[in-house]
Amino acid sequence: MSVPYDQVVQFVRTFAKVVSENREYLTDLDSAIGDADHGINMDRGMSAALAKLDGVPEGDVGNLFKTVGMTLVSTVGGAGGPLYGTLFIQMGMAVAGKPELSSQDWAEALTKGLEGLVMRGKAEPGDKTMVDALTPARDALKEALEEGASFGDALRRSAAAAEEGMKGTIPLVARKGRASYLGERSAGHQDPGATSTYLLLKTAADTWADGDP
Amino acid sequence: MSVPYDQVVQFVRTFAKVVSENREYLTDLDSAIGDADHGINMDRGMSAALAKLDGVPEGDVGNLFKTVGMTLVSTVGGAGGPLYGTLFIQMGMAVAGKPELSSQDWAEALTKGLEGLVMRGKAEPGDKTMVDALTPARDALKEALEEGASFGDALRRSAAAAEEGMKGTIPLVARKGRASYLGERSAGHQDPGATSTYLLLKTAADTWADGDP
Amino acid sequence: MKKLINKPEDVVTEALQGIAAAHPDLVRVHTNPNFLVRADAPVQGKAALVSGGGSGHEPMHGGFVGMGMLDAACPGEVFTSPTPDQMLEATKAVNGGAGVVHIVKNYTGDVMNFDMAAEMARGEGIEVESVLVDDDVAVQDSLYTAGRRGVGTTVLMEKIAGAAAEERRALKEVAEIARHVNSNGRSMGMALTSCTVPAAGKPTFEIGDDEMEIGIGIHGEPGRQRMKLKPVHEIVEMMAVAVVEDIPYAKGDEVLAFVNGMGGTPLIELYVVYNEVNKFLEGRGVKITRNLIGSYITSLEMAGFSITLLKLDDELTKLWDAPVKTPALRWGV
Amino acid sequence: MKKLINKPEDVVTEALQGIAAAHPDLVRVHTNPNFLVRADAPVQGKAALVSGGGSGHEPMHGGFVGMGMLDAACPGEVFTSPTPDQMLEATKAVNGGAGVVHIVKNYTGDVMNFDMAAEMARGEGIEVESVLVDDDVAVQDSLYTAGRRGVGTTVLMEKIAGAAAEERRALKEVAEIARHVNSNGRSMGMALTSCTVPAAGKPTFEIGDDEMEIGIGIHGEPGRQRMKLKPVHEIVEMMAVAVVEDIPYAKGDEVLAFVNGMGGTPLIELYVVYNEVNKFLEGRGVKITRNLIGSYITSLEMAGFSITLLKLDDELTKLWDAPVKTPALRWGV
Ligand SMILES: Nc1ncnc2c1ncn2[C@@H]1O[C@H](COP(=O)(O)OP(=O)(O)O)[C@@H](O)[C@H]1O
Ligand SMILES: Nc1ncnc2c1ncn2[C@@H]1O[C@H](COP(=O)(O)OP(=O)(O)O)[C@@H](O)[C@H]1O
Ligand SMILES: [Mg+2]
Ligand SMILES: [Mg+2]
Ligand SMILES: [Mg+2]
Ligand SMILES: [Mg+2]
Repeated sequence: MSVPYDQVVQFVRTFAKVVSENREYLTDLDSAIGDADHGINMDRGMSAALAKLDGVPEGDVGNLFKTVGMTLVSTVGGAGGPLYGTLFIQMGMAVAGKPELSSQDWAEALTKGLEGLVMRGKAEPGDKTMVDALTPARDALKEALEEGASFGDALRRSAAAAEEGMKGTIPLVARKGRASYLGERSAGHQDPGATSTYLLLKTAADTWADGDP
Repeated sequence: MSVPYDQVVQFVRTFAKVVSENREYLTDLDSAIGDADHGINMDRGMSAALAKLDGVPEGDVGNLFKTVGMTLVSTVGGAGGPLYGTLFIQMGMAVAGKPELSSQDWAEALTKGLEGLVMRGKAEPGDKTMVDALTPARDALKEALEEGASFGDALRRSAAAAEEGMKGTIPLVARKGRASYLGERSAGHQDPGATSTYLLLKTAADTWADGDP
Repeated sequence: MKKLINKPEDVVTEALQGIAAAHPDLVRVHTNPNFLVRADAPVQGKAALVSGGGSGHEPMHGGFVGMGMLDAACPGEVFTSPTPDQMLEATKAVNGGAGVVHIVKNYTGDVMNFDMAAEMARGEGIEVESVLVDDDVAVQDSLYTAGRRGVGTTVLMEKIAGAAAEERRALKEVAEIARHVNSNGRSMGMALTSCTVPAAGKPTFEIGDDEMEIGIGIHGEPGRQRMKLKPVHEIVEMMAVAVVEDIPYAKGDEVLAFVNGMGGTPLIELYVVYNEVNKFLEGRGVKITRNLIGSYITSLEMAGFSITLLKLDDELTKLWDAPVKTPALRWGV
Repeated sequence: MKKLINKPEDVVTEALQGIAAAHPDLVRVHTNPNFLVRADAPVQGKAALVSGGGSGHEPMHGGFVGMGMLDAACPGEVFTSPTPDQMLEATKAVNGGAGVVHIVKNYTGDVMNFDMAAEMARGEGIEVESVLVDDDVAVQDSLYTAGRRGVGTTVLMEKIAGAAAEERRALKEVAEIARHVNSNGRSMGMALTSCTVPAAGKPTFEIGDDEMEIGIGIHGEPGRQRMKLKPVHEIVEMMAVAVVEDIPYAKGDEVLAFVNGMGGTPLIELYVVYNEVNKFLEGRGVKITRNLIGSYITSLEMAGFSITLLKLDDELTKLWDAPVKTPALRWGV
């Protein structure tokens, strides 16, 4: 099963809605170990992306992701802007020209996106960042597909892995980003970026997995 | 009965102690309709006066009062400094050279002190100031003495009149000093200066009236 | 009480020591009694300017001592007028033979203490001119009150009269110019929070999380009116109307607009306020040709602001633009 | 939340409009994307300085645009690094043919956004030198963290490198001087209160009435350590020891001492702090030959302060003294 173009658009729309609904939650998380803006930033960026959607010519998933990414770069700022921007831009490059998204395309998109993210931010797993949600999510997706799971099932396992990775950031001492200034005091708090990344993977599962049990 | 010199010194010492004990109370009153410093100011001034006492050559009540007054002028500042300073300096002028204080001397001292205060501050009774405690106190003292009351009795009636005058400031709308900026909002609060003036008259009664029932 | 201090009773002295250590090129600090004079005082043949008032309004007045502004400042205890002997000693220290102007904010305490000082100085043969600042439109003027308070216009007066004195204008002329500033200046203030007098240890007034005080002075006194917090454009409108209709300022007038922070308000908010003031005056055809934005006459850590408008003419503008070199205001040199 | 604003989302834009209205003689404001340039930009043949960062630190950086300091500043949302397109447009607007220095505070977001902007600018043929500020000794330096934050030294770097550029020194030399400032400057901050990001609507952290945060940054982030409030001489000692022992500053060294208010701290307290800093350094034989006291790099309405020491040499002193004319710093002109 492949996800048709309009379902990819729907994924972007839903992610924007989810971010907006979690604006305060993400910001509260960022208050504890950062500077209280992650939800505000992501919401500003995804609102801007939403406003751009109608102008995007239909039928090219890669172009859609790139547009989202570029919009994030130019509207978010902070760490989130370049990181999510790079993630979406690289995802877009990975699936350039594709009219729909196969499970392999999505696996490839996440892989390239993660690579771009790591190149930009130089974070490793365990540093208490977005990477801690995205890495296991990508791994779980690939593993599920290798085991022959349906795309829907793979998406659900990917989201579950992201959630686990997100929760796994709680005990960690941050070594990247603003939270690292706190040293030991950063332990005991869930990373805001890992949380928004989990929401991204969860949105993908919620939007795309339904028709494919 | 006349009050001997050392009892006048005792009066000054006790007033300093009373002011110090009421420092927070007077300041709280000043918070409500002024700038939260009346107790602090008076305490600073009376502490300085206390420190000067040992250096004052004995035996001249007028000189004692003048020293207190000049110390208040140069250490209190605000409205309290010139007003209490003038009060004490004028009281001192009224009893210049006296080795002790007769009831008539005290009546004269309060009269001259009040005159000086009014000349300096231009307040009339009813303006919600020190004058509202001092005027009835002086009047009550004179009246008692004219009626042939003992000095002790006259002092007690004077303090009682000051207390009534002080309480009478509560409903008044201030027309002088900082509280006047509040307009109608100054009503319902007791005037800090009238309160410290009552404490002065009460201290005189408490210190001098005992031996003269 | 959260303050960066040692003991409450030492705040004023230690801040003075800090100023003395920081700006020996600009000011000399005298203690006991406390006053500051410009480093080159007395300036022979120049009318000298002495101001003073309670502490807690920094940089006013100590930060305004120096070339082109004040010759001396007398800091009292926090929110308490200084004493006559401070003023007298300062007056003597800066008198360069051409007399001394006392700039006095209209508060009972300040007026009485400066009066006593002026009497004493005259007794010692020094010519003294007293100039009163009473620009606060929040206080309804009336014969039956202490009159209007002196607030924001004080800063502008000290700068402008200071420039006139620097030009070696005669004492009476400097005093006249200062009075002209007073009659052309009007202010109003507001507060979001109270402030805490160090020695008192607790806030002067309580105020709700959604309330503000309008028509506040600079001593943490309650204002004329408490109301629910509003968007700043409404607050500015309310205050600016009271200010502009007092003189009134008319279409075509040129003004200096002074947006002043109360001590706890950050600059970003003052620029938001200035933006509203600017729009408001544009709407009335009043032209801002000079401005001053920052915390120059404060109430300890109070959050809030005041607006001062000074109607300008060519002379006032020229004197405002003249060089000034003090710890807190500096340009042209 | 008590702020002098209209809507939280409009704060940055309206403050920019306020700056534009207030200082047309000094700066021009561009919106969409947001940046400020000095009124005479681009200055032909001069290396240009571009800085930027989240808003909420006013007057940094917009208040430092003008002759002798920055050519452009890019304000992000509150506490959020600006975006690459702001930086790119600002870079293009001020490039006078001699290249552009980017002054970047060491935060993940700032670094990444400026990196992207520099790549793009180079792609358009503009020579760009990036200079990092990472002077906050509260952050234990380590290969395993994002490194030290850029705080107070930023202000001094912008002034000093700005003076070098004004002298028409070459791009690389201006960048070298800026890096020299960074290696000679160290800072540490503390907070008495939190601050509230307008869009968040509530304080970033909770703190008790008798507590303080030591080792705070400039974004309302919690610091390294929370402790009971102490007299300021103990606080200064604690912070100054950490600062002076980092380089270390030695007996006989001359330094610029910068006592900075966090936005909600009144000047009277900053002078009390300065007095302690001065005594502390005297005790160590370190000589303060220049100083800066005021709220120049702030965290909205946070109460607190930071200490920055910059080891001076003749060249740095000369460049510090050189004329500057910006909304927030002005002397010599
Ligand atoms: N170097 C990095 N690599 C990957 N993710 C990072 C890095 N630095 C920070 N992050 C992520 O960014 C999140 C914070 O984003 P945001 O609050 O929008 O930016 P800022 O820290 O600039 O305020 C963190 O929770 C973390 O997950
Ligand atoms: N003109 C005046 N005449 C007499 N008393 C006055 C006058 N103005 C003020 N007062 C008294 O002074 C008191 C306030 O004194 P204080 O707080 O020490 O000075 P300040 O108002 O300068 O802070 C008032 O409560 C009032 O009783
Ligand atoms: Mg953040
Ligand atoms: Mg008072
Ligand atoms: Mg007072
Ligand atoms: Mg941020």
